[in-house]
Amino acid sequence: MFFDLSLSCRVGERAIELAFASQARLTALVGPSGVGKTTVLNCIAGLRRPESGRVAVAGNLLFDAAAGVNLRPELRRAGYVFQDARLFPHMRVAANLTYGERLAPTADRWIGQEEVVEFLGIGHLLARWPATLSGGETRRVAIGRALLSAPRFLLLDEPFASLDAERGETLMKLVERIRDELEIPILLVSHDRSEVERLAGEVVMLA
Amino acid sequence: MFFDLSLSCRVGERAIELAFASQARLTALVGPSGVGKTTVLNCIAGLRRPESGRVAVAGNLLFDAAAGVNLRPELRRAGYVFQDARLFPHMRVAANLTYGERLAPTADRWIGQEEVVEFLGIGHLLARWPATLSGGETRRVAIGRALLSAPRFLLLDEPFASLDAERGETLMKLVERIRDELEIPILLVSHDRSEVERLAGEVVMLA
Amino acid sequence: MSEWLTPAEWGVVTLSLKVSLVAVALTLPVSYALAWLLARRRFPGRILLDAVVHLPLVVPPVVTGWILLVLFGRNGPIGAWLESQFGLVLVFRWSGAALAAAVMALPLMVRAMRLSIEAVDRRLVDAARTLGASPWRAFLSITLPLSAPGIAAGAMLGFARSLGEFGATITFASNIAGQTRTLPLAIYSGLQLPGAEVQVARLSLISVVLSLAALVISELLVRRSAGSRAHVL
Amino acid sequence: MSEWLTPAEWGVVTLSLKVSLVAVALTLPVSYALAWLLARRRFPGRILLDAVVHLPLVVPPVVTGWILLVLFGRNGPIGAWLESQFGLVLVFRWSGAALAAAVMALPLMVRAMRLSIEAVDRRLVDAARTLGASPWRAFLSITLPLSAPGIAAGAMLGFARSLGEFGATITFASNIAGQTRTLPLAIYSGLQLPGAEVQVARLSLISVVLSLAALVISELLVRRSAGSRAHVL
Amino acid sequence: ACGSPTGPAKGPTVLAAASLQESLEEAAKAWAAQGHPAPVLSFAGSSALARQVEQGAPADVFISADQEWMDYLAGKNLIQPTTRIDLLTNRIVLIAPKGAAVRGLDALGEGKLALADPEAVPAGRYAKASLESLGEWQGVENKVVPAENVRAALALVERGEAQLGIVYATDAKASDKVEVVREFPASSHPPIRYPAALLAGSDNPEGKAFLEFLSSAEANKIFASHGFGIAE
Ligand SMILES: Nc1ncnc2c1ncn2[C@@H]1O[C@H](COP(=O)(O)OP(=O)(O)OP(=O)(O)O)[C@@H](O)[C@H]1O
Ligand SMILES: Nc1ncnc2c1ncn2[C@@H]1O[C@H](COP(=O)(O)OP(=O)(O)OP(=O)(O)O)[C@@H](O)[C@H]1O
Ligand code: MOO
Ligand SMILES: [Mg+2]
Ligand SMILES: [Mg+2]
Repeated sequence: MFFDLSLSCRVGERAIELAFASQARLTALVGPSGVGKTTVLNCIAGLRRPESGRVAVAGNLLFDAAAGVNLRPELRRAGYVFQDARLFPHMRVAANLTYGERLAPTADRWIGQEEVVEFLGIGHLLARWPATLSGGETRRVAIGRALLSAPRFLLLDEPFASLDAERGETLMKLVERIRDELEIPILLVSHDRSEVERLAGEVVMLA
Repeated sequence: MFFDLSLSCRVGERAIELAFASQARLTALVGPSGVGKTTVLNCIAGLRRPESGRVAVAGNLLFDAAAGVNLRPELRRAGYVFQDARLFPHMRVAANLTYGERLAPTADRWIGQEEVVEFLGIGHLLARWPATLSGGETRRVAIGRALLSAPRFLLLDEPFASLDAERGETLMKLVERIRDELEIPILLVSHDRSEVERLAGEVVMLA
Repeated sequence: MSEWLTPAEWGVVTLSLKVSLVAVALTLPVSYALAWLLARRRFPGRILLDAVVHLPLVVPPVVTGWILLVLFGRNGPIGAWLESQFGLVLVFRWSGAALAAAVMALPLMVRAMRLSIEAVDRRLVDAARTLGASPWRAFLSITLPLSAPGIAAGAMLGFARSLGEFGATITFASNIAGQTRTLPLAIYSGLQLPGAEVQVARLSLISVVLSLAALVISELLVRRSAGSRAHVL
Repeated sequence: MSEWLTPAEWGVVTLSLKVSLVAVALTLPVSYALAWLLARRRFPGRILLDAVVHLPLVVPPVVTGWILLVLFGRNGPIGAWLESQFGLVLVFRWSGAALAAAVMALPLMVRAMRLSIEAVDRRLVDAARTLGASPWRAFLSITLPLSAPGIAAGAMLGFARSLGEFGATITFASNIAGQTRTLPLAIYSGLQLPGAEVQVARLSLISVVLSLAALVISELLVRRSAGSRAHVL
Repeated sequence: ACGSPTGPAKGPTVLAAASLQESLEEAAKAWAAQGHPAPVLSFAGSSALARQVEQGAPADVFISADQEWMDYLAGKNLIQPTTRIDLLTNRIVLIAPKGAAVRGLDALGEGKLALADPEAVPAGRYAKASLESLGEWQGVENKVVPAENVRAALALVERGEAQLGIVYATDAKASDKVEVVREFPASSHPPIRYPAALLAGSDNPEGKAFLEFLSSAEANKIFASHGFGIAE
């Protein structure tokens, strides 16, 4: 079981309920805008505490309301690409990329800086401040930062939005490789049907 | 001529050069990430001054370096949907929507609040603070705010990103209507090939 | 409250409040304008202006009071002009005490406001402009409200500083009961007399209570607009 | 510079600098911690803490000095303890002047820092946490550097305030040449001498020049990290 | 305590009323010229100094501008009573800016009378007492502008912000921008005397020696040159 979760969560007036256990390494989470997809990712990453339920990823129990388990975010080791990129504005691109890498145990790293930089085509941006990046450049750096933190699983919130077709294709290939060769479980939020069809072994509908 | 521009502009080390005259009411501006699409929109909206060139939209001269013409942004009447939504954080959704509307001459308005709210499905969000909106909700409010400012032309920077298929479809129909019935010129930045093919009468490639 | 205070104390308290409130009200627009200039404009002499704004902080209050006396006294250039033009005399009047308090509060207010203005995202101002707002309107509807935390903090700091102002006031406006004897001046008088500790303690306590009240009010005001304060994509 | 100043003036300047720099250095971590508590935590007594922090601003400096004397004097509870434990005497020493300046600078520093901490986007801290940073590390690498404008502004305000501090210093640490006679006290002494206007003006000018220098340095420091200051999607 | 300025080789620490600054610094110089260690002088208002003594400030000699603060310390056994002497005397005078037209209280009109704060500062209290005993207080009471200290009152007259002022004769003498227009009879107010004493906590023998020097002929000459009277 790669993702095994059941959780309920209130935001404002909306009650979000979701339970699924996914056998597929890459699971897509889909649903209309505002239905609660980002909220679910936040719950899995440990940034929001569900009212009740249980979250396990790749056999690791991250949260269990009944058992009183609630791992702190830094111990969950999620590679979270936020819908809003959240680059650190006071660090250059290079420092943003290595932020998580330097905090991760060397043994856990499964991808190197050079490879990430090449795949994402951000070599010329390393000395830049985030404020000077274009929308797509920002997104790519955010993806790189998450991959380099040696995560045990990935949470991708619309990672391909605002990337051009070519760049999107390269990235999708990278995601496929991560899924297949590295066996890293991935939860992908996407609105693009073709993307979901191509990548996802299982599709979870939130409504 | 709906869009008639030739401009050159330096950002950082990159020099952006673009000249086109478009007969189509909806022109798509495409090109890889970081090539300068957003920069071009900023030049047209008057938020950035090109080094040289000329910008005319729907017969109105907005900028002419040689003639010393440089209309201020508030006089250009662009309906600009920013790549980053830029909602005003200290105003509720309703106030964000009416911000431009209240500044526009009544005679110029071509769409009403109710219609916009219905089309975008944001009626339940009117009393909310922007900080509580989801990614797609934020985007929709930003679109509504631009439409309601009674613009003479639209600049849409990836407006459909992070919208679900159904919502995207509704919006695309709205854009088609604006294009055809209201004859408002539209410049659309998009990475989605099908979107571009469906909507654009002309495609300008920036490289 | 008037039962707990002697009439003299009551007079001192109302005078102090009047002086401090007028000082803050006077300084608020001036210091906001200065804060905006320092935050948003680059012009020759900017650092000099910044330094001048800081002066009342660096120079001992008594010297500030003395400079005010030289400038705004009836024989001073500004003071003589004010008197001949408007019949306005500041020395030895409560208005002079308010001027002294305002000058001393200025640097604190400017700095707080400047920090908040610098934190306002200019891209929001750009957005307002494309929506049809003139620079002035964009300022009023975007920059000004978004820098509200700095305005509140500045007003609070300025009010507290005004309530506590002593040296410039006694030097410029003197220590006249009912006219310029604010709380700190009354406290000073008490401190000069052996055995007046109880009186000094009472007056100090009143100062503390007043500033506590101001603090609670300013916190409530800020909290009322808290929904708007969070960050947005 | 030493050519333009008399040896006595030179002594006053170096003492003032020592006192102010030590005061700011002492207060910096304390006020940042207070600012962080007030900005980020909700706890019972928070407004009370806020009020206590503002006290040195509201209460006249002479009273603050007097309270320091009662607490940190050789007969005071803290002063007696410091002396018996560490042989540390503050009254009549430059260290006492530094303590007085630090206390007076505290509220200004806390407010500036608090404004900047409140302006830090918490979502960035969240992002750091998912990347493996402990709360402490996320604080050090995100909140702390992003609140640098407030730290710089606070340090500048605190330094200026320390340079100008008079009332608490003369009351608590006294007015001893070479030990506690900082610039404002020297100016005060000068004001006691009729005909010493030139001397007072010279000393005041020195204060102004020192704070101008501090201002330029702080502006340069802030500008050096300006690339990082802009807003990001 | 270690490093305290009360070691045997150190000069005594002297707390003195701010108005004594000029003359006492001169006296200290003369004393040091005789081969004594230079005293450490601290000048502030008498009230602040007395409170510092009360809180255990490590000092040897206290010279107050009035009797009250000395009495206060005496009442707390903080001075050595046998060493208490009246060191200096002073007079109060009415001053006006040099050459000004207004030269008497009856001519004050809408003008102001600058005093050191009559509720707080000794010089002001003497002035008020004098005017009261002369029956002139009521006429000027609401024209009084109380200043922080006597020098600030002097400055108000120098600047012409106040048309008249009452200050010590020593202050009037030191300023060349004002002139004395009237002297108040010594009988109209309590005697103006500056008491001095060794503090109870003093363990520096130089303190006693300095105090004795201040009554010497040499010191008297210095004080007299600044306009002080010498107390018998
Ligand atoms: N503080 C809040 N108060 C009220 N409602 C909130 C708050 N925060 C979030 N919501 C609502 O919770 C719902 C779920 O938000 P979430 O961001 O998880 O949506 P999403 O599925 O990721 O949407 P999108 O595809 O648009 O990003 C939205 O309707 C949002 O408006
Ligand atoms: N201040 C700056 N300094 C240096 N380079 C900059 C600066 N601002 C923008 N750029 C660069 O200018 C180029 C154009 O940016 P722009 O935002 O117009 O790209 P875009 O075509 O909109 O890209 P995207 O599709 O990713 O949004 C980018 O390469 C960007 O990195
Ligand atoms: O020297 Mo005093 O204490 O100002 O009269
Ligand atoms: Mg979302
Ligand atoms: Mg772009």
